[in-house]
Amino acid sequence: MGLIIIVALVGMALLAPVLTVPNTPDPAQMPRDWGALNEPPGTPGHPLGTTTSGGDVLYGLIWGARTSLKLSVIVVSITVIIGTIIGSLAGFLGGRIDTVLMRIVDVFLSIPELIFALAIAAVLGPSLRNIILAIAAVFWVKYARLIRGQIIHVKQNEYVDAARVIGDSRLRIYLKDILPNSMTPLVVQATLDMGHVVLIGATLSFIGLAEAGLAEWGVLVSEGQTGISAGRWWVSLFAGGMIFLWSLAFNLVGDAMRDVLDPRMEGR
Amino acid sequence: MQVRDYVARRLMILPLLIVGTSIIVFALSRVGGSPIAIYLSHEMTADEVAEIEERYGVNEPLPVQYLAWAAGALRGDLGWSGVSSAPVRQIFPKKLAASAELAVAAGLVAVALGISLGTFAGARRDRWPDHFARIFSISGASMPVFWFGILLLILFWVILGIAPIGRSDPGVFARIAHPTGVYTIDAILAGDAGALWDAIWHLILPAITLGYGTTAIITRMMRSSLVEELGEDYVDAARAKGLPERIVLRRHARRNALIPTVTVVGLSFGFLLQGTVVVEIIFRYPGLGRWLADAVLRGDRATIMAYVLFTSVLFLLINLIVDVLYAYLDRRVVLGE
Amino acid sequence: MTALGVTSTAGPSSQVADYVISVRGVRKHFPIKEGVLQRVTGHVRAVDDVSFDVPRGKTVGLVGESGCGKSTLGRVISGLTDATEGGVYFRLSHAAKDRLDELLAIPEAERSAAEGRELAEIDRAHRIDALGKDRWREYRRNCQVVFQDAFASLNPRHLVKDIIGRPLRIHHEASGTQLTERIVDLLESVGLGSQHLYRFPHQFSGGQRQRISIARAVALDPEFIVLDEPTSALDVSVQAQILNLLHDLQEQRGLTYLFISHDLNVVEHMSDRIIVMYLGQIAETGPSEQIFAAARHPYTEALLEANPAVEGGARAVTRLKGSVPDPARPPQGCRFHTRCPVVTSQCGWEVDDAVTEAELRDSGLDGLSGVSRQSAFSADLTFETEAQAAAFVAQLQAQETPEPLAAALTELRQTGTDVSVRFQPVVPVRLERVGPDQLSACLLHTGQQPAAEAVAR
Amino acid sequence: MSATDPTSPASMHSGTGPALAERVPLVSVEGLRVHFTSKRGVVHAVDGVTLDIGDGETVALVGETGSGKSVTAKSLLRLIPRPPGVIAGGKALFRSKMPCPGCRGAGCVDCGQTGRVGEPCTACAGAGCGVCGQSGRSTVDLLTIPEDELRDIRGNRIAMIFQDPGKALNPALTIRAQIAEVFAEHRSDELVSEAGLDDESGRLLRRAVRNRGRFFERRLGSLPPLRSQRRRVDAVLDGRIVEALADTRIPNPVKIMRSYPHELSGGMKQRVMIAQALACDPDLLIADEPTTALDVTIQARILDLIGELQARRGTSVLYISHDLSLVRGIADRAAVMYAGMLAEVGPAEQIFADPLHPYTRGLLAAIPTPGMGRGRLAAIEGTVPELIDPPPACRFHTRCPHAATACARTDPPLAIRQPPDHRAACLLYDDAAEVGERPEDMPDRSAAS
Repeated sequence: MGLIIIVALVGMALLAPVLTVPNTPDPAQMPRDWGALNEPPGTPGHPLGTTTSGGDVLYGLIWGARTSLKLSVIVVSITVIIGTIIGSLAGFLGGRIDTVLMRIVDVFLSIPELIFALAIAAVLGPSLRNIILAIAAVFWVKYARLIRGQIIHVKQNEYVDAARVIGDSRLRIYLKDILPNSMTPLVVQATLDMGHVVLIGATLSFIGLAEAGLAEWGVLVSEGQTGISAGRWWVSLFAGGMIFLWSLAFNLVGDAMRDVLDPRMEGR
Repeated sequence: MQVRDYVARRLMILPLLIVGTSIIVFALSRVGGSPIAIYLSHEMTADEVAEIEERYGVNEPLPVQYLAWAAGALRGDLGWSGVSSAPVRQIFPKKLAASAELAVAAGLVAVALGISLGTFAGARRDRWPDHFARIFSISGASMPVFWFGILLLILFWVILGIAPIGRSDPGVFARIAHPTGVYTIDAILAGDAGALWDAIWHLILPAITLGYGTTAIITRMMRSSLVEELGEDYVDAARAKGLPERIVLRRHARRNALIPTVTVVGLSFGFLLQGTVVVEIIFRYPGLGRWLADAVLRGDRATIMAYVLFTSVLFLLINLIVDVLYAYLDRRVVLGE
Repeated sequence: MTALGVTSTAGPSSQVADYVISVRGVRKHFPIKEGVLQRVTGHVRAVDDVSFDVPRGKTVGLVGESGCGKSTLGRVISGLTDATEGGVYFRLSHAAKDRLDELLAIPEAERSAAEGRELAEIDRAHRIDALGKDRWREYRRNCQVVFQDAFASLNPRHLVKDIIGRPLRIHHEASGTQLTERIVDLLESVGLGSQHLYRFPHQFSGGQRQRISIARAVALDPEFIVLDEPTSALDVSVQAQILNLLHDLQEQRGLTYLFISHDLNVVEHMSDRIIVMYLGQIAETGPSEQIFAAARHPYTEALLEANPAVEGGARAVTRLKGSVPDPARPPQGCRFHTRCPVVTSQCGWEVDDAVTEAELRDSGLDGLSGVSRQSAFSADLTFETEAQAAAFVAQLQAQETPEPLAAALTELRQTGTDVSVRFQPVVPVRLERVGPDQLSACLLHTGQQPAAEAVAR
Repeated sequence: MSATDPTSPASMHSGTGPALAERVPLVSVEGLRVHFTSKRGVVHAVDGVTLDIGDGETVALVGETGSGKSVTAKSLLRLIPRPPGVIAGGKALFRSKMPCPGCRGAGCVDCGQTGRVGEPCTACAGAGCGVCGQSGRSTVDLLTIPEDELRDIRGNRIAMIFQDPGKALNPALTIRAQIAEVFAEHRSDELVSEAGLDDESGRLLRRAVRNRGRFFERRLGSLPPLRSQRRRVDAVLDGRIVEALADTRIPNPVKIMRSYPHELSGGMKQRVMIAQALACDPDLLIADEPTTALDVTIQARILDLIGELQARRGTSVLYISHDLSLVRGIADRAAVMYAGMLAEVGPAEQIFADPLHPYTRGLLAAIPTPGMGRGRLAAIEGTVPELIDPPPACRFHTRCPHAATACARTDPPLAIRQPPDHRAACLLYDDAAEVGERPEDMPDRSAAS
């Protein structure tokens, strides 16, 4: 179920240039049709209607998927890599390095994530790139902590002792025994975050931290919001629905993965 | 470790964390542009700019600037709020009262609803209440808060035309005094039932919007920890004593399942805080969140810094309380790193 | 394979190695951290001054209840944990062992420079935590471990082929098709076959997993294997299969075993010598038939009596009371004295015992508000009321108080709300020879007279 | 059932009429089947177990991991998790006892000093009828009675102790609270009357004591008039709890009562479990590997304790264990389970001295014993078969040294091989004709003597 939605949405993102005529010069910007403002769905040429500034909703939704894919893939891959490196250093080496790194992590975790990302993005100025930077700056901490905990846990397994007994080196034990066995919850978390990142990104752009007119779902919801009192519900509804679908799909898959991979659930 | 030692240790680390957080906040104000940009304009001469720089001390070395700022923050001087055209310390309490009212209302409902729904679902594992709770919690976790708010608005305001916007009816607002700034409490103090109803009426939709995600998280946690506890031997032992299922659930399983849920309740406070930003935008609710959103759009760094600093310290304190509570509740827990 | 084994063991230190492992004065203390600053406030003395030898080709059994330190000792010997004090020596000859004991018997302060150098030399050649890189590698090849939980000791993400092939690859013993052949040989030697090469550990039963662990342990043709409760997690019928396998491998390859277990029957079946541990120390050691036929230490006797046997016979009447004391504060004198059925007044009674005794009664310790302790044998207790202090004294003077405890009390005096408790100081008992090749640490049969020397402490 | 079906195993015990009612077993398990659904098919965890437990008797149910011994025990109290477990068939008849009318529970000649006698059947007042299977004793089928009747039996007439006392005690409740539950659930009337309270105010209190109170009732209980009475009940309850703990030789029960499980040692926790189980003087104690998690010296004392308390109270014990060597010392009768079925049942001494089933023989030979010296043990080769939809066959034939063609296709009956009641399920002792096999396919008897 979740997987089907993911395939559909990602397919839509990848095929965006085929499904629509890309806007020039920047296809990530919605094309403006100044002759058709606030058109309801079903208008010829604008099957899902237009925004207050004449943006085509369908184009926004399709290219918004591309934006979301870009956002989530970049943020998740950067944060997983940084988090794994820092968490490994702390968990595997332990001692003072661990204490210092974990205090830094604690400081980062003491600021609620959306507010932190919001503040960073605000300081950097409104753009998608800055949103990506801001979310990445906040998210790596979670992975660092997760990986560290996992490594400390996995390190106690007897197969690590067994590898020491046959005389393997510390680095190889880390690479062959500890890290691979620590990754499962990280993979689950990364999957969940593919959805979560888009949710936060959309919130930031909803508040107004993306470029105006960007083909992005949060921007669309924000643009549509002003027309709600006038009964123009479609822009916000469709765009918000896409965010919901995207995030729901990754949550479903992440949850299913957790159930399958969680050793505690074995035999239940 | 004893619970007492653990608490003492946490209290010792707390100032460290607060200082760390304040450094981050300070760093934020110095990244990507001058902190005084909001006071400058194109017409100013270099001398005028230099004078402003001098006045705000921005040509000093960064550590000195930090110390000056931190000392000010300790005294309660959080700078000048550009968006409100007033000192931050003056505006802050009013906004805080508004947001606190909203967040507490949402939080209470979320905790009560989440725990009961989670218990109900966990006790009926793999039957329809469980499936319902799963759909409820997964969609709650995936729901963009702003979209959910808009959906409610479309339904209750646009279609049914019954939901209010803002924080209170202007007439009612003028009728009573507002000593606390928390309108429900103000209404009770004034003994005005109409005003109380008005305050609650304006709270309902924003609180539901804000609380949904949190309810979903608590439901999910409660459900899974209850399922886990129900698989423990002591639950079978309780059944083997002849206790009715209701008491096995209430006295044994739920009590232990609540322990891990406590941590989530603490964390979810962060969700509530950050959720106020969008909820207040959508419902035109004049609280901290909307203030922050305005500040963000206008590049008003003093306001942003004050807000981030305040929420982080609050968040730290709440998590401290939760951890201590957890340590106290869970007698099995091995305290320490 | 055997040929390879010979070349690998042919180092200068192995020519006359009569003892594969010699443990000398090993202690392993784990710090207990407490308080706000996590200061070290005490130590759990998991292993506390243990010495013994493991002769080549023999099996030494290490037996004791949970928490006696047997597994920690196994980890120290296999080099997985560093000892806090003392040393583990690898491949000593008779002569070297005797010389080492002579040198170690000299207190460090009185050692001459030459003796110190000689000791350092032995350390460099034999002591596992002082070995050079090559020697250490050789030790690593020759000392292997089989763990209790075969599931936890096999990496769940590795194929059987990789698990068993790993030691061979690390030590550059084989590669390519030759490696696969070696692995198949090993699998066959533990009763599995080439059909199992490409499977994951979770696809096997408990017994088969333990076979895989054993195959990995013998892959490098080691001299010595630490078997840490290898069959505790297995059912009886499978346990017998594994014990037989271990037995066969020992005969084929001339292995030396250290067999750690809590199961007396299994240890007796497997071992030439048995070491009985209690609270981090050796209570008794000797040839296994002798331990079973003529145990001398009361703890060994109690263990044997509690040991259920299929072979019928009346069940013993004497039972140990209480449970194992906290290893962070082991009892004075003989560590077993708190539970010993034949305890005397000389065995190490101390203030803690008096307090524990009173605690067992319904109101013996009510109102205890302060303790000022001069030594383990002497303290003043303060109670809230005089009546409570009197109750404490009365409890200790009551009939139920064990007679040896009462007899060991040199002073029990109440002044107001204070009670001063004094016992005669006693030193720990030592292992003494009680028969040919049998050592036991008990006052009763060794005739140690501790009272006089104790004053010096 | 005994009168109508003379081949039923229970008939050996039950005699023929009410006159022999005292010899009727306390529990008769007949053809118990418990299945678990799994992705790969239905697992026949227990596949037709028939077993009697007599009054005051200790029966040991022995088997290796996965043999179904724990499932058998748990299904007697219907503690099998459902789903995935399901009780697929069979009966578990339970004939509860009551205080001896002759001595009011003090112990006399009539009741053999145990103070308890069988409860007469309510339908026929002990004359013997269809309801009680002609036994004359009140009989219920534990597998089918309504949930609330079963609850009256659980903890009261049948109690259970678990393998790991660390897990079977609720970590969040004090020892007092956990033992109090048993008394409150089953002895609330006694508690209220012992506290000297009349029926009127007692009714509400009883509900409060049993935790049945609605919200407002609970508030009411904390108000002055009821509060003092409640305190009196609590004092009586405390007395009972201390007594129960003291019975298990726990030193300083008052202090133990106030502690939490994690503050006690393993042996102490198991004593608490025993105190809790025996609190209501049950007729049957199910002990599911009660000493497996404990050290030998502690184990020995726990076994002594169970034995002693059992002898004093005339309780029957169903002792589940994987350890044959343990069983010999404590059990009157032993039942050996293999792969969901009983392989052999009989007097414990006889099973150890003269085991009949090849599996029992193999097990006994596989245990190293003092004095047997070094060398190889007689291990049973191979592994336990899968229990997913098993075909009719001896479950042990894949590992049996005597296995013959017939063993792979015929289910051997659990018949008496050595009178009076030593049974074994093995074709070695059957006539080819009786089981419908050709003689040449039967296992070779001469090899097995």
